[in-house]
Amino acid sequence: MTFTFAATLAERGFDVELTIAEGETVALLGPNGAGKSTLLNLIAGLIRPDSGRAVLDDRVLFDVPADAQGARAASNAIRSRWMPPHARGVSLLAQDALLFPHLTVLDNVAFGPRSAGVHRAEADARAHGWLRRVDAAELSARKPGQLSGGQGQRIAVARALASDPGLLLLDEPLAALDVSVAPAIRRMLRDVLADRTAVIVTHDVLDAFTLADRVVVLEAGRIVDIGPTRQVLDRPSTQFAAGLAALNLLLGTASAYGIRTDAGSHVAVPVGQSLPEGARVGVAIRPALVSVSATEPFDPALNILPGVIIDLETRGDLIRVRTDHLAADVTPGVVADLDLSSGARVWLAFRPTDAVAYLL
Amino acid sequence: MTFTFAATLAERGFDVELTIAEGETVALLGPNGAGKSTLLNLIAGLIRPDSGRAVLDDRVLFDVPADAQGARAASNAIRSRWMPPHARGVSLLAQDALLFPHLTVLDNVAFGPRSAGVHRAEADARAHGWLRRVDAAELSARKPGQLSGGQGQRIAVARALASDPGLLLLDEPLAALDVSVAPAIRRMLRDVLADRTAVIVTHDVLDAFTLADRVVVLEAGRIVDIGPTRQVLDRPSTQFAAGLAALNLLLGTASAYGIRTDAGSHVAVPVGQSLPEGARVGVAIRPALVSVSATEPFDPALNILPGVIIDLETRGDLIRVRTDHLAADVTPGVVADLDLSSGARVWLAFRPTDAVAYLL
Amino acid sequence: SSPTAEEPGATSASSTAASGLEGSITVFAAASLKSTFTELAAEFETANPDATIALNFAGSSDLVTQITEGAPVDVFASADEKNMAELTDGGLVDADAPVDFATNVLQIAVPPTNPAGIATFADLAKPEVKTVVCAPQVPCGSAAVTVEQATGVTLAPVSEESSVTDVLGKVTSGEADAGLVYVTDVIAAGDAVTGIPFPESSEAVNTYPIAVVKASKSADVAQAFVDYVSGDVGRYVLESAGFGKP
Amino acid sequence: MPGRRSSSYAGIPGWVVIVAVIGAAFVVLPLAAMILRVNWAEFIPLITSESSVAALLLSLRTSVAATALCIVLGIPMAVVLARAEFWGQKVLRSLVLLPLVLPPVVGGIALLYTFGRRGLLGQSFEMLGVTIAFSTTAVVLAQTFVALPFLVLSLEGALRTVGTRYEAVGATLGARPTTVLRRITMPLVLPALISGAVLSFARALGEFGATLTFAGSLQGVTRTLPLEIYLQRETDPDAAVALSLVLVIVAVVVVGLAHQAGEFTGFRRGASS
Amino acid sequence: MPGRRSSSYAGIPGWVVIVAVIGAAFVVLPLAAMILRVNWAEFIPLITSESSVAALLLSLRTSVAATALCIVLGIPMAVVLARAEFWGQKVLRSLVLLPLVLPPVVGGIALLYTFGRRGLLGQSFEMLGVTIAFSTTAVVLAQTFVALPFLVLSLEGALRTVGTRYEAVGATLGARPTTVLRRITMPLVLPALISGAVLSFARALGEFGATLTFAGSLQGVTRTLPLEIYLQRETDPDAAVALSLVLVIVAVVVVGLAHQAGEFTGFRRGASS
Ligand SMILES: Nc1ncnc2c1ncn2[C@@H]1O[C@H](COP(=O)(O)OP(=O)(O)OP(=O)(O)O)[C@@H](O)[C@H]1O
Ligand SMILES: Nc1ncnc2c1ncn2[C@@H]1O[C@H](COP(=O)(O)OP(=O)(O)OP(=O)(O)O)[C@@H](O)[C@H]1O
Ligand SMILES: [Mg+2]
Ligand SMILES: [Mg+2]
Repeated sequence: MTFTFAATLAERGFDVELTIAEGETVALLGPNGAGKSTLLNLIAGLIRPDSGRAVLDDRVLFDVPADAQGARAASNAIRSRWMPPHARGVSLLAQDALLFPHLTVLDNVAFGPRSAGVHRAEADARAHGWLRRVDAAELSARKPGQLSGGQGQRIAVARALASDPGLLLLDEPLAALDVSVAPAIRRMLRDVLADRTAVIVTHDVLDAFTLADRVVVLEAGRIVDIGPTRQVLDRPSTQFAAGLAALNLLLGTASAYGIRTDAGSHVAVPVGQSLPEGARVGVAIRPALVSVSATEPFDPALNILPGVIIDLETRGDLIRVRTDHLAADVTPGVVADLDLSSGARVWLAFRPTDAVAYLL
Repeated sequence: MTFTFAATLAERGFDVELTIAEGETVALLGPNGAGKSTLLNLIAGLIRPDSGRAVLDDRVLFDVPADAQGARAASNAIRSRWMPPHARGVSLLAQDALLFPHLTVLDNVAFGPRSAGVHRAEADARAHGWLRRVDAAELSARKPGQLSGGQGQRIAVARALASDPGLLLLDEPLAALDVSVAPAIRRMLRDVLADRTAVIVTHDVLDAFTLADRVVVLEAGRIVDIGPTRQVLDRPSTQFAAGLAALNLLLGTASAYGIRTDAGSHVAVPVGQSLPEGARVGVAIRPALVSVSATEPFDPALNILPGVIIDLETRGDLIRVRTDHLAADVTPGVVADLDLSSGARVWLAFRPTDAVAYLL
Repeated sequence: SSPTAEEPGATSASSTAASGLEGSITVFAAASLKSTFTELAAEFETANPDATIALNFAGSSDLVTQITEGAPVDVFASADEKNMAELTDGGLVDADAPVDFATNVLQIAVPPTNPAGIATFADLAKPEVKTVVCAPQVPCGSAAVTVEQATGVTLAPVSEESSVTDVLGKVTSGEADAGLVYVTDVIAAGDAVTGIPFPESSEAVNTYPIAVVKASKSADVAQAFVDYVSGDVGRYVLESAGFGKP
Repeated sequence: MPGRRSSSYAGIPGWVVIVAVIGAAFVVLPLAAMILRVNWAEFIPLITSESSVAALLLSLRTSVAATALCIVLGIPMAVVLARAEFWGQKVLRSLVLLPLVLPPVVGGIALLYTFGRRGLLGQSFEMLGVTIAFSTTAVVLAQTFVALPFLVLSLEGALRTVGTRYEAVGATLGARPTTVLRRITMPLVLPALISGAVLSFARALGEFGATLTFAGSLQGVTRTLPLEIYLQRETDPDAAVALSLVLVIVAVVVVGLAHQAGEFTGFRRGASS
Repeated sequence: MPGRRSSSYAGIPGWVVIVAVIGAAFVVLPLAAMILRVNWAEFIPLITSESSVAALLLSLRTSVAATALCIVLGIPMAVVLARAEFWGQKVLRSLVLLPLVLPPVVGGIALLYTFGRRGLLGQSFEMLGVTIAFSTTAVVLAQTFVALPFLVLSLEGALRTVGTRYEAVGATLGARPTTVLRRITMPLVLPALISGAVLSFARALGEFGATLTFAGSLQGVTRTLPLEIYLQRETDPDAAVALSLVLVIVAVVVVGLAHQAGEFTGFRRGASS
């Protein structure tokens, strides 16, 4: 199931081109309002693009020439094609669970198979199987109105999977799940998605790592980064991707002695790394490898940058100190010793060898 | 605003008693279907308990004697009291955003103030302020139908806060938010909740650490753990809480030589820790401090437990190896060297000094 | 509709104007009297400038119900004696007050083309003829029954309508081949139907009584109107609409 | 999701209850006044008379048939009006209201002009040997004509209110439009469909003017209960009122049963969704 | 949330369109047949005659008043029926349907029994010096009586369909029941309220039997257009049909305007929620 897609939607500033190989799972990342749901809805056929074309295998899902709207009025020369949602072989798990309120949980899950013409008994059996896989077998006789938020989300996942589509679209499938079931369902999804063409929207980098072969980062309706999961997340090219991967990212230009960041600082990079002078580069550093001090340390072996603390965030037994440039994970002891608090000026230091520099 | 609450609801197997001090923020944790939303809805007055009583400051929110339903028919001697939702001074951000579809974003947020009798201009000004704080000022003229999932969620947060309630109930307020805004909104919530009585439902331990003074863990409609955030999460008494805190938890009984786990193994605990023999104890170990080997290591200084791998999960540059008992964070190198995969039998080891043992 | 009516109207106007009638009355009249009474009322008002007449038309039995339930009414003109009798029995009208002011007889109405070739009353009983009559409960229906009994012809109507208008509607639309209605209805329908008189119709003459209602607050005007309708002008206008002498 | 469990939330302002009571009184008092006037001694013989029973049975038969016809024609009309977008849609929607505003008698005349022997379509029917006028079919047609708008309008409103969200989900699960209609759309608007059908049935049951004009009035064939009542009134208004009581009782029973059936499906929209 | 943006999803099966066209034809053809028979030469003088104009104006005035009364009484009734739970609710809901099933003439009699000079309440009114029957007030009451069920039932259905989720949210934000009703419930069911009002208006405009019986037929006071048409038919059925056309046109225009206004609020439920 190779899938190629290109579409624009002016109203939402959306303009994306994308190809997905057979059996590949793509994670779609991006800030709120980036256009992730829009992309899935376009593929599923729930909204029409202003222009664009999508082909799944050999079947044209839609083909709307750029000037079709004008042309349609003028002549029939340029025809736009449109395959209705039910014929696309695309299943969408939407951001809202939207379980059919009048059907039981079992009937909700069996809906897809039955619509495909599977007999009742067989469809129910399949539905039962899926319910077991999302750990919700005991809910099968309930109506959706009697479920908790997370239970409903699980049923919705089962329902989307049960329809056994050629292309599976999942919009934040694990959003409402608790820590005790999320790993099991993530595992189940990994098995299911292994040899399936799928697009999964998520805000959780763990999903991207576990489930996706490739990552697409969307911002303001456009693709800003795309590539194999590890590469995009280990060598992020946007602050958003860096944030997802919980990395500090410094953007800058390669100079003779290292890197000149956009903020104007000089940063030394690991020896041995050679970057063509003048090239755009990114430098990634893990917060755990950044140290904080109240006064400017004097150590020529370190990269030292000033910063203003925005926020202290408790994370288990470490505290993340966020500044305007870098974040650092330090122990509560350090915070207490240095008397760190929001607004304080501090110095952040890291070893050149702990940073990874790369071309953008 | 001291708040005391006790209620039962047989249909959902719900039976909870809870007291919240003035200005305190309580994080409500628990698996899907544990009864978290039920608790909030009971407090807000959207569902009626079978029996129970809740008092906010001096105002009785409800008071339903256990036999009120039978008694109501028989006589009027036992009266149940019921304050309607709008009079309670309690604001609920529900798990569904449920923005009023016919009002603009601004009017949605201004709804609370206006209902409280604030004049239009003033209410709009306040709404604008809240919209700015959730980073959604530019959306103010839109209708909810034109928002993305995360944008809607942010507006819902703003709307709940704008009504300036005596008791604030938030059901997964940060669920649909992306990594680029979540920290800012969490920060904003921390400021807002600082001196406010509030209950916040979350699946994210970070929210509990950042926002809550105290944590309540609910399972199957009952409180299974309650206490200051650090204590509950550093010394978890349930697997659920341990999972949240990303800790391994072994439950067992203190013996003369250490601890006998419920699974039957012996575990040595840090020297100096004395636990009364026969007492129920928990032992918490961080996954990063657990090592994995393919053959049984011989080192009397270590606690060594056998395990079967359930799952390998990539997390940034570590891999979490989950077994039936313990989880361990190891480097990809280790995984490759030992050729670890699901179903393999392995040995897990940790130093007694890395474990924390405590009375339950 | 008849300009010649003005001459007798004028004489009567001069005679009544002297009496200086003053006040407004409400006249309840059977729906079949609509055009005649509208005309008569207008002329009465011309003749008596200080008198005004409000007209209320409906089926006679409707009007009786309304009067029984206390409708403000001064004059009641019924399409049959039975309904008037209900008011006299109920004491709403003095027993000797009603005056018969017109009569009406049945006629066969057929579509202008007369597709069934009707010529006599007996033709109506032919099985292939679709005949419509009034139900026996209403005056035109009881008249039809009377005629049937007198002639020994038994009709098998396709429908027993509840009013003449409905019978006429079936005939004008061509739905029925023939219907039994009043002469006045045939005349009022103009070209839409052709009337076929039949001698047996004299067996069932329908009489229209009119009376002042007891509760009338302008009894003098009311009585004047009753006299006017049953007088020369009334007679003339009614006769031009096809009504017979009482 | 508060609504899901908010079955106990129902904040009704006090003044609303007061006005509602006044409104209910306005409808119920005339009924009470009617009942007070019934001469019960005459009541039983009256309603068990041959003509009354025949009229009642005819009324029930034809009203049920008309309701069925309304459902068959009305559901597609409502779906098209609510879901499709086409030129002239608004005009069409207004036109569908017509039978409501047309005095029933005029509606009957219009039907005569259409299906009558010399009507627009009637002439063709006549050639096929089908005569509609003066038959029970005509009664059903007349009742359907006046009752159809009720079903169409209440269903269309409900279709617009539920929106297309669930239908869209169904389509992405591979359900063809017909399946979506049958398994999602219709169950979702079932309460509205039932009230629409009830409205239609009630209107058909009470239909009088159009039937009289279009179908005539012959005992056992076209004389429905309202026509019988009208005739009764000519001789005895109080008897007519008493007979109307039968109509009222029939309506209340049927309506009650329909709503019972609606709730028996075990699905109450208010509580879920 | 696919529905939110699924304005382009509307899968209508082909057969549905075909049946819908048949249904539409069933309603529209009689109208066409009517128009074909209109004698246009007589039309203008007919409709501009003094009595026709008086009747039309009276009809408009009273129908508007009746619709307003329906809204005032009907909204609370619908809210109580949809939201409250009380003993006898089902019976009450069936009773509200009554005016629909009662032949209008009988309805008129029932109103006379209630508000007539010798009626249940009429006697008390009489003592206060208020006479209702045979006045324009009576026309409005008769129209309200027959039109009220339409508003109540279509609104009640919509209220049940939207559920109480948003109302509950409103309450937790501190809005009193009246505020919730005004700012949340009513805007949410606005489309249904408009169609209910339109239905009521149409029914009031076409009302004939109850008016004739209860209010009488006095030109300029109680003789509405349908009564005028009824009287016309006594003498000239074709003129009656022509006059009905005026009624139809008025109805179509008003209905069109109402739906326009409904859409002008800029809020279309189907697309959002
Ligand atoms: N019906 C609509 N009309 C106009 N604009 C819309 C509509 N729905 C969404 N938008 C806008 O389109 C953009 C993309 O929205 P989309 O729902 O695709 O975002 P998303 O990436 O899914 O975000 P989230 O992570 O919050 O779900 C947003 O700016 C949103 O405000
Ligand atoms: N309307 C209802 N009728 C009956 N049972 C219900 C109803 N709503 C929820 N329940 C059940 O009550 C229990 C508690 O539900 P609740 O929504 O409070 O869970 P929760 O802790 O909020 O879960 P989640 O994290 O999934 O939101 C669940 O087992 C659920 O299935
Ligand atoms: Mg989205
Ligand atoms: Mg919940």
